[in-house]
Amino acid sequence: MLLIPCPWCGPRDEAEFGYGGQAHVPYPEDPTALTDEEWARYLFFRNNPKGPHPERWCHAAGCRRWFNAVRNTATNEILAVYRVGEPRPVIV
Amino acid sequence: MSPRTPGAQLPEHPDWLWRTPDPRRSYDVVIVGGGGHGLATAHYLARNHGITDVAVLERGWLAGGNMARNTTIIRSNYLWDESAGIYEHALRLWEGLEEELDYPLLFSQRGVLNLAHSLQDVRDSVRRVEANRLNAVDAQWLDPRQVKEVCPIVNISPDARYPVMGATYQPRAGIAKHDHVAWGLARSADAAGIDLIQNCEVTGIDVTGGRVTGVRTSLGPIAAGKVALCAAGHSSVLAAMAGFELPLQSHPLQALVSELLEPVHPTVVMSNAVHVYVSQAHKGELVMGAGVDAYTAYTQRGAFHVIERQMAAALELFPVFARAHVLRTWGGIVDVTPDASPITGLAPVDQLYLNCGWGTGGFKATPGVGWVYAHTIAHDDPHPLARPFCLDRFTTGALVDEHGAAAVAH
Amino acid sequence: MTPQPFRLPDGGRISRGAPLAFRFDGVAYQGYRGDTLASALLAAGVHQTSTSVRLGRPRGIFTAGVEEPNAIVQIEAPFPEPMLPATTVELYDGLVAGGLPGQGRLATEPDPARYDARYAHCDVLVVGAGPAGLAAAAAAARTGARVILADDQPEPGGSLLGTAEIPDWAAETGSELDAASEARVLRRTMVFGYYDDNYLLAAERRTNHLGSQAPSRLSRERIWHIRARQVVLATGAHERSVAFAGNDRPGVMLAAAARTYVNRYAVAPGRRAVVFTTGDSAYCAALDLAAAGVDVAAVVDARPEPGGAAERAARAGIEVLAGHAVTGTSGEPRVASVAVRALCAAELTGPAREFAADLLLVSGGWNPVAHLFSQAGGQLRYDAGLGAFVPDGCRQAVRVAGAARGVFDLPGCLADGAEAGRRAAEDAGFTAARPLPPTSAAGSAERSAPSAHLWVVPGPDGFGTHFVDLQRDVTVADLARATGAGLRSVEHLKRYTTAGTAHDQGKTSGVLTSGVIAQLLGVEVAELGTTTFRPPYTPVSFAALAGRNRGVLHDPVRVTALHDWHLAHGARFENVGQWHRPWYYPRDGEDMAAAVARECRAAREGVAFMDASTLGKIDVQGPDAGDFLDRLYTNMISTLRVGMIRYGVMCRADGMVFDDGTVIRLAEDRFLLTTTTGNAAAVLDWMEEWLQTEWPDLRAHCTSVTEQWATVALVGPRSREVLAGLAPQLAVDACSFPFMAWRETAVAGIPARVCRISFSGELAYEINVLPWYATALWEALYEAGRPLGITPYGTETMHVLRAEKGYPIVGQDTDGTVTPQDLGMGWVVSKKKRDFIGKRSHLRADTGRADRKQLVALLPQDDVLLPEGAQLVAGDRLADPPVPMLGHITSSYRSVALGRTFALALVRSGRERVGERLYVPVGEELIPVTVTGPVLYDPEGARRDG
Amino acid sequence: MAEHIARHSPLGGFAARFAAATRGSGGAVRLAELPYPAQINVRLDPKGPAADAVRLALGIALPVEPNTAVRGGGLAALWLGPDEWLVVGPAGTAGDLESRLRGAVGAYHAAVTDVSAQRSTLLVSGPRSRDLLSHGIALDLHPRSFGAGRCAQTMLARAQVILTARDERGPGFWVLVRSSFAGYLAQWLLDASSEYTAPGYAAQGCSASQ
Ligand SMILES: Cc1cc2nc3c(=O)[nH]c(=O)nc-3n(C[C@H](O)[C@H](O)[C@H](O)COP(=O)(O)OP(=O)(O)OC[C@H]3O[C@@H](n4cnc5c(N)ncnc54)[C@H](O)[C@@H]3O)c2cc1C
Ligand SMILES: NC(=O)c1ccc[n+]([C@@H]2O[C@H](COP(=O)([O-])OP(=O)(O)OC[C@H]3O[C@@H](n4cnc5c(N)ncnc54)[C@H](O)[C@@H]3O)[C@@H](O)[C@H]2O)c1
Ligand SMILES: Cc1cc2nc3c(=O)[nH]c(=O)nc-3n(C[C@H](O)[C@H](O)[C@H](O)COP(=O)(O)O)c2cc1C
Ligand SMILES: [Zn+2]
Repeated sequence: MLLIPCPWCGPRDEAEFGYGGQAHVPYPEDPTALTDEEWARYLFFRNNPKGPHPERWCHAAGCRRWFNAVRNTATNEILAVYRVGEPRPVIV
Repeated sequence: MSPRTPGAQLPEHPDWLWRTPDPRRSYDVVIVGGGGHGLATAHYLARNHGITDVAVLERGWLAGGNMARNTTIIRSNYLWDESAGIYEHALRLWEGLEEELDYPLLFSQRGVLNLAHSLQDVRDSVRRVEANRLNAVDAQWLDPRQVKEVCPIVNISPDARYPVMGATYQPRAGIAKHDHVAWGLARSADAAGIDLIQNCEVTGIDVTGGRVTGVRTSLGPIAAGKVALCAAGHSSVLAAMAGFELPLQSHPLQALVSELLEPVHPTVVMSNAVHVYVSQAHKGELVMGAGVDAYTAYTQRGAFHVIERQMAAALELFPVFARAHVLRTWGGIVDVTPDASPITGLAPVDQLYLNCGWGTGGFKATPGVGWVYAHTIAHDDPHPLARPFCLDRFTTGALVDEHGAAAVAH
Repeated sequence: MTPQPFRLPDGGRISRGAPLAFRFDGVAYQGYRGDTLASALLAAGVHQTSTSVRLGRPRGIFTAGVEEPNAIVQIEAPFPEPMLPATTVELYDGLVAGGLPGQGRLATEPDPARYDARYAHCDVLVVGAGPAGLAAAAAAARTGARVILADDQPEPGGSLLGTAEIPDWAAETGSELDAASEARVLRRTMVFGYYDDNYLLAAERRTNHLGSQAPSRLSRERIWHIRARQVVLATGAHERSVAFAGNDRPGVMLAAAARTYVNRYAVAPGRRAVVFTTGDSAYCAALDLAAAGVDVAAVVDARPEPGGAAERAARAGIEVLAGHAVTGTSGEPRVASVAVRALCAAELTGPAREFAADLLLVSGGWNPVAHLFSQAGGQLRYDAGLGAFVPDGCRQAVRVAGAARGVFDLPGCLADGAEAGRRAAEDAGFTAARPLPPTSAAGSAERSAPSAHLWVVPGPDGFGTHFVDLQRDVTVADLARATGAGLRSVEHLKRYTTAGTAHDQGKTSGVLTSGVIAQLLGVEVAELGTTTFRPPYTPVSFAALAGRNRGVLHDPVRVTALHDWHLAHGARFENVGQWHRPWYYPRDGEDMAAAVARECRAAREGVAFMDASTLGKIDVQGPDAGDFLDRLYTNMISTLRVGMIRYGVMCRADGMVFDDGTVIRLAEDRFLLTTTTGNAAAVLDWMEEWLQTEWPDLRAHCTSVTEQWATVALVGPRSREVLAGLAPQLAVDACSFPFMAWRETAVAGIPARVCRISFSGELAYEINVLPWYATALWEALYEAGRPLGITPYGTETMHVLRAEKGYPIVGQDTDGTVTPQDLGMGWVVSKKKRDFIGKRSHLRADTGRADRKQLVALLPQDDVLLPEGAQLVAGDRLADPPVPMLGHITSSYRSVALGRTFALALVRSGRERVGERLYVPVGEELIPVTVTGPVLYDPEGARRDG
Repeated sequence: MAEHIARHSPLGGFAARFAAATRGSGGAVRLAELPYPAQINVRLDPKGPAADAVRLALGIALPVEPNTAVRGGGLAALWLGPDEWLVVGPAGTAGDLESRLRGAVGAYHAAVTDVSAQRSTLLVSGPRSRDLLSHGIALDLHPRSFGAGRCAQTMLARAQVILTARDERGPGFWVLVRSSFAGYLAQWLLDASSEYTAPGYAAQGCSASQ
């Protein structure tokens, strides 16, 4: 049970959160302008790194806010959390 | 002196399994990943295609990934024709595999029940049964009373929170002993002259002019005419080495066993709605699994609340399990695709081949995958059964969506 | 009742005033409160508890704790429980148990006990209440930190409980912690899992030791979910054995265990003992046994030069054989004699000596209990000096203290524990203000000699009875066979031989196995490592993990405000998501078909009503609400006029139908949407996700109001009459209150929002009121409609009514692979909007195909009721498999209105096939069906206005 | 408007069992429903003018510190999210409260929604109330971290709840739960409270930990 620091509520149990996958995948400005390949990438292809991964979470059973976290997928260590719209922190 | 318990032991493994060779500088075919799929591919490359200048590179101990961790359910009662095609092919191979490998695989066709708990479950189940029959996959719809006949300990009380409204039943489905399967395939590949190289992690894939030329490993570079990926949960990591991405997410999937118990559970029961699946292995332990942990991870372990939920679900279905004990829990890393169907075929790089995305359900496919993938590698052309499972489908939209109606995908 | 021939006349931590009767393998015995089943059996002279799983060899009590590999028992009464180590079963009156040769047995009756769970938080969690743990907990608690001390024993003291003199401070420290307001001592509580972010799981045995006296309202076991800022693991060490011939006979016992039986339980585990050791600690056992009157024939010490301890033993008159090893045992079934030879550089030399003995104590060294540390992600390191794996680094906030870290002397453990506790508290932000407690129990100045690391004693003939894993019956010969098969990894050896996979998970055998394998392969133990430590540390019952999430509490049952009425009126219920919804309302003697036919008839010919409160409802407010909804729905929402309602469909980005419902415009900047029952939460989440992550600039807010409104659908040609009677202020004629309009008014005096929506094709209304008044409204409708035969109806009738009109149900007629166009609802997909979610996917090659599956209706020949889910094929004869399938039936009913059966189906190129004949395989038959357009009832829509 | 119409609260049927559990525990825990409080969901930008307008209209500020509640003038404003609050008032005042709030925010972008019936309110108090809730709430309820003035949205067993610490002395909480889950939660609490109503507990020599 991870302890995930919601940027508003502070640390809460993983069970209160929804997972939203890779962060910073904007909805395309004009989907019709995309090729089928580009659209397929938007729909189905998400990074799946072993290591630090910027990803989205929603504090679903709490404040219902979406936010971003950088988590090391090899250790589950959460290296940073930041609010939507804030830049991705540099992790050394 | 009390009598010995029947069943609490397994047949012996053979006296000889495989060599521990040093890697050579070059092979015709390098298979990355020494799990069930990699080993079956090696076995069928040799057996069906006479290709033996092959190395299987395994980062850890042979078949120590998902092959060592799965709940061993084998069935072929998938909804879509494409899936039924490849899984039924595998099931037919299972039916002859003990003989083919001359190894006791404890392949036990004890049947699999997929329980339905809502009216929609019932519709979906009947749909799958009817599709299976037309695809020559043995399948039946059972009412709750018949479910009870197959598995007397299932709670079919209408007062249950999610009562059992019936089940699909595939009598030819069942379980096999995972390690025996892997080792049988490994022994056969080794005997054919294929090098099984352990503690050899692939750390890079060399691509020149759009064509793969070899791999770099923790034991040094190895040249290869063809490279076949079989890395299950780590497929994305390997694809990244070759410069492309896959529509995969790697999640922990947990399983557990109880202590050894006298036989109580004669079949395999899976339930999508209350989310648990259980069988009793040959030694007597109950083997159970649940759903994937929600987030991606490469940790080979998951969170405990998933297990707690699973236990609550198990007791709804099997009240007699109350005082059984969880002996050991563990996790594997499964690579899940958007449509819950595998990806197998050609990669975007020449002479590189893809077999991944089997997610939570690839053990049952092991011999089928080996057969089909070896063909794909040997002919540089996807086997007909593999064609629907190409990477392209995510672009065209021709998905093989097994989420909706296929019950839990194990 | 049998006497207790091996009970010592005095001493021990048992209550001699509280005798307890129990039965084992059919024989009646007596023990005392404070005994374990194992100690009580030993007191009665019972060593052998069962036979082994594979070889059927007699096996006896081997340890005094959780690490027990042999004495696994089946509890029969008060309630069957499989596979418990007799060494961990606290004795209670009326216990009935038996030895197990391998497989346990489950009860056939439901378990009457309760189980529960608790969450707890602390600054410092200390696991283990031995000297190290007690010192750690006390040091931490004295800083004011919140401390939890968990130990699996009934009382604190740890391994000290097994020694002759237990310092008072053990109990005192326990009481001090009990009394401290911020500390909690959890007794009988096993910490069994250590997960990410210092989340630990523990199982507390609360009433089991009370047997049939256990109060039924208390949970029998409790799972603690502990989130600790800092953790101190003071879990001690397990003694291990040595592989020699016949090391599995009853009467062979770990040395510290024998010592524990003498001191803690006042039981002599035998009359005459030989002690075989590789280190100093077994001498304490030898001396304690001797002091208790056991004849100690010899101490066989593998070390050529044992230290001061040996001198002390010799002074006490015990023969010490330095540089010797035990080479075998004999006796049937119990040890009767022990063979000993000199051992020099791993070779046996010199003549064999035989000692008559009924007890052989073994000490092959100590394995720090590093299980939890390893589970936490900690690394283990092989310490060649200790001959064991010890904790190294860990990412989590954890410290290890005492024997668990390889500190094996008492003063060392106390100091180590106190230091770990203090530093843990400091790291949690507290200051160690008060001085540390004086470390008691002065260490002896005795010259100690380092332990030897002896894994296998050779011979005499082969290694077939040199056991490493007693429970899985794995011998050195088995390991040799596995290495001979080519295996190199401990993981493979484990799986080839099954060593370490039994109930005890190799607690006493794991390191020994690694040591033997290393020797077989000629590699270092360090290089070989261990197999993986996995939760749980000791087995946990399924029921405890399920806690109170069982039966009605398994998953919340959601009900509407009208639930009691439905119950009182005989409704049969259907599970829809977590909701219980009325399915149909059978009257006396009616079956489902009859009830549904009656309900349908009422809706089509008179008036009927249904509780539709479970529909999801979302209030969307803000100047950009219309724009926002335009992006979510496939059709245009922003053009809807205030006072009006529109049906809408949402797709996922992949273009497949996700949900449908109505949108009503409450005000210029305010909409109220409904969603399907099952998707309410998913739709709200979906909307929030887009708003928050993609379009934060849109000024719109969503609020769930699902339970704010009870919704009653009033349906049928005579519904207007009923409504008019109850809503005198409402102009109900079709002109004033047209289809897809809504009005606010009072219905039966209750403020209500009435919508003219129809999901049946009939004149219909949806009346929304606060749920507090739902029953009043419902009863008023029932009363007012009675002269017209108003009939409550359930979900089944609702499904029939809508299917007759060809209205699809998301989740029944769709399965995540269906576009709105496939459903024949191209009209709901806007061509004007630049974009909406899913639009781009409708342009993909596959979604544009003409031969996709499309929703159509089927008219079966001969009025057959087709099974839902049945498949469709082309010819009137089945081809050889695989038979090409054209689609499947999604809905199928007998229709009163149509006077026949019909079905909806998704059929390949379905719309082109209208008029075609297809076939449905049902059992051995092929039922012919005719494909038609999906709207079978009132295709002109004439009935909508009544 | 509908005063003469019979009202039913979702937990009305549990009153007797709550009372019995309260009695049975000898006052260790107290369970009761608080029926029909007015509840208005408010969403606005806390930095914008609407927030000021609400403060003036209510006489209390909407708290900006996460997971806190502000009380005054018979009202409580609970923080639900960075732009979301639940304003709770006495039973029967929902209409008035809603129009006050709507009037206050006027033309500013804000959402004001009456949700009085959306959730039911349970009182869980008494010296063991913290223990009782800790069977199902993962939050740290220790007064150091969840004292007066705190509120949180979280899970209680398998239901989502809004939890508020009461201001009064002595431990006590309000638990707000979606009305459709109220019956489940009531059953759960009654089941869990059996631990605190069991006779002869200490005398049996069980460990003191509850
Ligand atoms: C808990 C659990 C339960 C399951 N239950 C079932 C079930 O009941 N039925 C069923 O059909 N399926 C089940 N599965 C799924 C099934 O186990 C997998 O789909 C299948 O094993 C995957 O194929 P594999 O055997 O080749 O994978 P693996 O055994 O995981 O093989 C992949 C190998 O690649 C190696 N590797 C990775 N990266 C590298 C690298 N860089 N260099 C070298 N080697 C590398 C890995 O170490 C690993 O050994 C389950 C899975 C889990 C985890
Ligand atoms: N070679 C030797 O002479 C030798 C070897 C080992 C230990 N010892 C002696 O043993 C003592 C060691 O003290 P210590 O405090 O380190 O250990 P300990 O063995 O005295 O105490 C450990 C306690 O932790 C409990 N425990 C272990 N795992 C647990 C878990 N997961 N959950 C709950 N409880 C758990 C055990 O039941 C035990 O009560 C010292 O007195 C030392 O001298 C001596
Ligand atoms: C079908 C099956 C049965 C198993 N039975 C046992 C068992 O009886 N005892 C045991 O200790 N482990 C058993 N295991 C679990 C393995 O010990 C081990 O946990 C698993 O292979 C994962 O490896 P790891 O825990 O070493 O990472 C079983 C695993 C599987 C897949
Ligand atoms: Zn939050």
